[in-house]
Amino acid sequence: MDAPFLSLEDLVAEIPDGIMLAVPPDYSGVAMAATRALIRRGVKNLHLLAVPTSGIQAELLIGAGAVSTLEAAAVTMGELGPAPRFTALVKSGAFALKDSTCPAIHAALQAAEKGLPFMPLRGLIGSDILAFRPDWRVAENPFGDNDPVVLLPALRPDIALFHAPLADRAGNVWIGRRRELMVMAHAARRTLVTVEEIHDDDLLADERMASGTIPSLYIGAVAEAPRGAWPIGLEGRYEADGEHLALYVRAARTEDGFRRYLAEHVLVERRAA
Amino acid sequence: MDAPFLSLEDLVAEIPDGIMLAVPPDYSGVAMAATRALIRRGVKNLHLLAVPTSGIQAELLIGAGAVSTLEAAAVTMGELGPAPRFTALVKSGAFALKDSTCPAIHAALQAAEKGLPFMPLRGLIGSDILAFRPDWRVAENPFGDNDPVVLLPALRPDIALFHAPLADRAGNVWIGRRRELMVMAHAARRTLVTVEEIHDDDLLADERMASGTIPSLYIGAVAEAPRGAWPIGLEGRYEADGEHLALYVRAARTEDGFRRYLAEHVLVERRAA
Amino acid sequence: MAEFSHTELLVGAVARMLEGLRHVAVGASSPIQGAAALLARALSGGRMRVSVLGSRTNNFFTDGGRELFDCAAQGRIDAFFLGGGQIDGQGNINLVGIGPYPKLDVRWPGSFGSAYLYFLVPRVILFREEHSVRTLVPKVDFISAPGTSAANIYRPGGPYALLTGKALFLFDRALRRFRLESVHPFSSVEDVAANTGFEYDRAPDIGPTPGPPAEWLALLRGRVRDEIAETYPQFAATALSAP
Amino acid sequence: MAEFSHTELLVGAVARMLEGLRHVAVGASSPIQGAAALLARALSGGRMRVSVLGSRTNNFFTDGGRELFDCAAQGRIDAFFLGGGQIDGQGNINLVGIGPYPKLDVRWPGSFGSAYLYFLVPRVILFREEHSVRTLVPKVDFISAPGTSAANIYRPGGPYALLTGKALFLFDRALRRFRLESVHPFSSVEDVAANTGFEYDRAPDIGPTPGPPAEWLALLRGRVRDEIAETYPQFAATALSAP
Repeated sequence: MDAPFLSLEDLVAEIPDGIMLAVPPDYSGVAMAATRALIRRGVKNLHLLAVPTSGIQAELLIGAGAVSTLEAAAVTMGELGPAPRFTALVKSGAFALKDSTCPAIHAALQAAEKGLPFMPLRGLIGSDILAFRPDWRVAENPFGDNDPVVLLPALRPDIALFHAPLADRAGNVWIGRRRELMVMAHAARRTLVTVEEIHDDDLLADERMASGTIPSLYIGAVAEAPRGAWPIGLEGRYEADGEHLALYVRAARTEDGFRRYLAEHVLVERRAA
Repeated sequence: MDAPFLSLEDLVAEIPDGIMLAVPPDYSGVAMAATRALIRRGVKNLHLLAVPTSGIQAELLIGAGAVSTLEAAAVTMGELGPAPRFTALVKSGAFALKDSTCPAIHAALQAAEKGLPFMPLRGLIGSDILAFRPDWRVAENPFGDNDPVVLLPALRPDIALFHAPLADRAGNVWIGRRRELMVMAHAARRTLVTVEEIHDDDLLADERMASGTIPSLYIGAVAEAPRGAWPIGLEGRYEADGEHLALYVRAARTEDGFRRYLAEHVLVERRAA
Repeated sequence: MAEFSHTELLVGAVARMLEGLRHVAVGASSPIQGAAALLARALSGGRMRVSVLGSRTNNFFTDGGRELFDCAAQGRIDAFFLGGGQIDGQGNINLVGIGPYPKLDVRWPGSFGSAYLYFLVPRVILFREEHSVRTLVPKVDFISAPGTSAANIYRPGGPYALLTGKALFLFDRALRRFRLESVHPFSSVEDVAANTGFEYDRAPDIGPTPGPPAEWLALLRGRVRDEIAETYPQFAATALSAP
Repeated sequence: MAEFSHTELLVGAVARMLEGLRHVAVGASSPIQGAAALLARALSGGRMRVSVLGSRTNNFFTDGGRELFDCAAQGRIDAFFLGGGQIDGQGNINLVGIGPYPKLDVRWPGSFGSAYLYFLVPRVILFREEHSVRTLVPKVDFISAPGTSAANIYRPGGPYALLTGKALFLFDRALRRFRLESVHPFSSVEDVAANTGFEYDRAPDIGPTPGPPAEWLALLRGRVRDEIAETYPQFAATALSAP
């Protein structure tokens, strides 16, 4: 049973309000075209899980009022400085923030991937990250002697959403080295993917491609979206559009500026530059 | 710092007596040429960890008296039936056997890969596998309600030994889809690899190859060993030598027959057919 | 009625139990189960996915040896097959050996993934061709994996049926017992009773195990034979040809 | 004495602390640390490995986002770099914000992997160019990662040094305090004292932070500049050129 191919609009129609949505970091393949479509469809109340960090994708969703809970190890515009809507709105309490740390998010997703209720993790003890996470536990290592270790409950996203270079006609998705996308697909109940292009050959038939491929078993639906990560880059394909990202950061310093950006670049469907 | 290239004899000289040695299953890339060299060098007292099963490799090491502890989910000659030396010697108590189950071995190696003291695992409760493993624990899931779960201590092999299709000149090793080899290399203190051939280009420079490559950081040393998995096959390269394996099974039915096999096929160095 | 071999009967009986499932996985050294899964896939009109371990073209796993187990734990495998040197009336299976552990009288290869997959795959079909008081015992000597668990044990999976060379039993998880459903040609209710070492219930309407219909046989001897030949060439050549 | 820029001084000071290590990892947005690691590698005669996150040619990880953390936990990363909006005298770092959490007065991006790597990498070098009472505080408002831990906490790693735009401190894990080791050109012991918000010890022989020798400068402005340009082209073009 292959993954169905959908239009971008039909793909984001599969993302209901109120779900836990997992998204990858900027270096990994961010489904920005789908994110804009999702904001156009007026998505609300997302529990947004950054795996483990996010940038303009979290910015747009937060600024558009689509996020009720954000879980992340960081939200940043990288070299362009702080993420303006995140920074402004987290202080207003517009959404609940679960501050985390990168390996905790990876570990909790792996717990879901393995059908485990929890995963242990070293580190963290004595940090305020841990102090402000009542959902985490500290337990004794039963194989040790007075050796406390943190236990993290599994994070099972309802939907994982990302952008990849290739999918074949059966819905197998090539991610190369970006294995965090595979963990996300294994851990989530459903995975929606946009891709740069459709690959005519079976990705699993070529051993070199197969080793970097998520089998279609884990893929709920695919939409073709050329330059679908824009204005973020896609490794091996195109660089980030630094000029546009700088334009965003300037605009989003104020609520009004953000609204204008949204009206001009998100709410009106337009082809990526 | 690249992994050094050694001769087969120098490679196995790096495997001391008495260590925990992790080896892969027959479908994954078994370093049989190295195993014969290891028996020739007279290795003793191994804690052999099959990840998670083994065949003729465990047979030869057990029969040669090199194994003091065996941990495995199964030892089998596949369609050829029971593994004769394993079956005969396990009853004699010639070595200690830790009966396990495939996912427990994978999970305990992942605990070592993550530097964790233990990993939880579902299943197992009520089995005699668990009843005869005093090194495993049953604990309450702290996120559940009367929900016991098994905790497995990490398995950190001293050395992982396997055979792969390719290594490049820097000692990066291509394993394709055989990711259990990557977990072994991450989990073990040291990894020794034999390869079919040396690849002149940088495996990490080609994104298609990189996604199936273990970086040389994890590789202690590499030896070139064409047909190094013989008489087992190597996926995409050559099939198992069924005739030779059948010859082995017939010979190894008796201790004397096994000794003759050892003298003829192992103790005298010979080129693989 | 179409003519079919004993093997084809067994393949058909397994395939019937896979109808409507989304994903069936087949372990190593399991040609009959593999052929049955591929037959069920052929009959599903593309709705069923089959993973045959040891196959290249019918095995899509790309995350190493752990993926089968992770995939099962995610709830993405609907059916799997297990066997056992001994199987008892509570559905316990023994893949380790006969006698007092660890100094066994007879030693088998080991438990493989059974101690895990039996808990996690909803529909585990036990297959053991030898139907005798030696294999179907009152109580296994070693529990590789238990047939049932206490109510508080996490266990979405467990035994669904036991298929032997003589008969088909379904497992009742509430009663924790097998129930004889049908008997294969050349056996009988009495033959089954004489060769079964454990107690079991009897369905009110025990009939003959139905053979594969002509359409199934055509698929089995054509497309499925070609597909399974990649992994089990000898089986395909000898067991799946018109008689 | 060779002439060098302030940036080259900092790169040299970091590189000196990496001598003899086997594997140094560098996080995102860290051009000075990246250049220092690549310089140390150039000086090691091929014995040091460097992983620069965000680089293609100097990043060999093939197991996804978790690999950096797993690799550190395996003991395969000898040194890493962290920073902090606030750093206090016990080595605690704060990457989250100023004010009472969660309703902060100032919010920063977040803790990234600090709450883990600070525990597991033996030699963590803190780098914060701004040296002021605003950044070097008596007590951080939020502990992203603590500088020290109780004796029973598993912690092979921790702070090794703190390098700022004015000075170099080493961290004494037994005393749980920083010790001023050297002061950069254009600053002074008094300047450091006036701009440091936490108490610290003083080495008996506080001298000027030594600049990079001529051989290092040649490498920095040649091979290392070319290597770092892949990840930080602007930094390579502006900061690593002969004055």
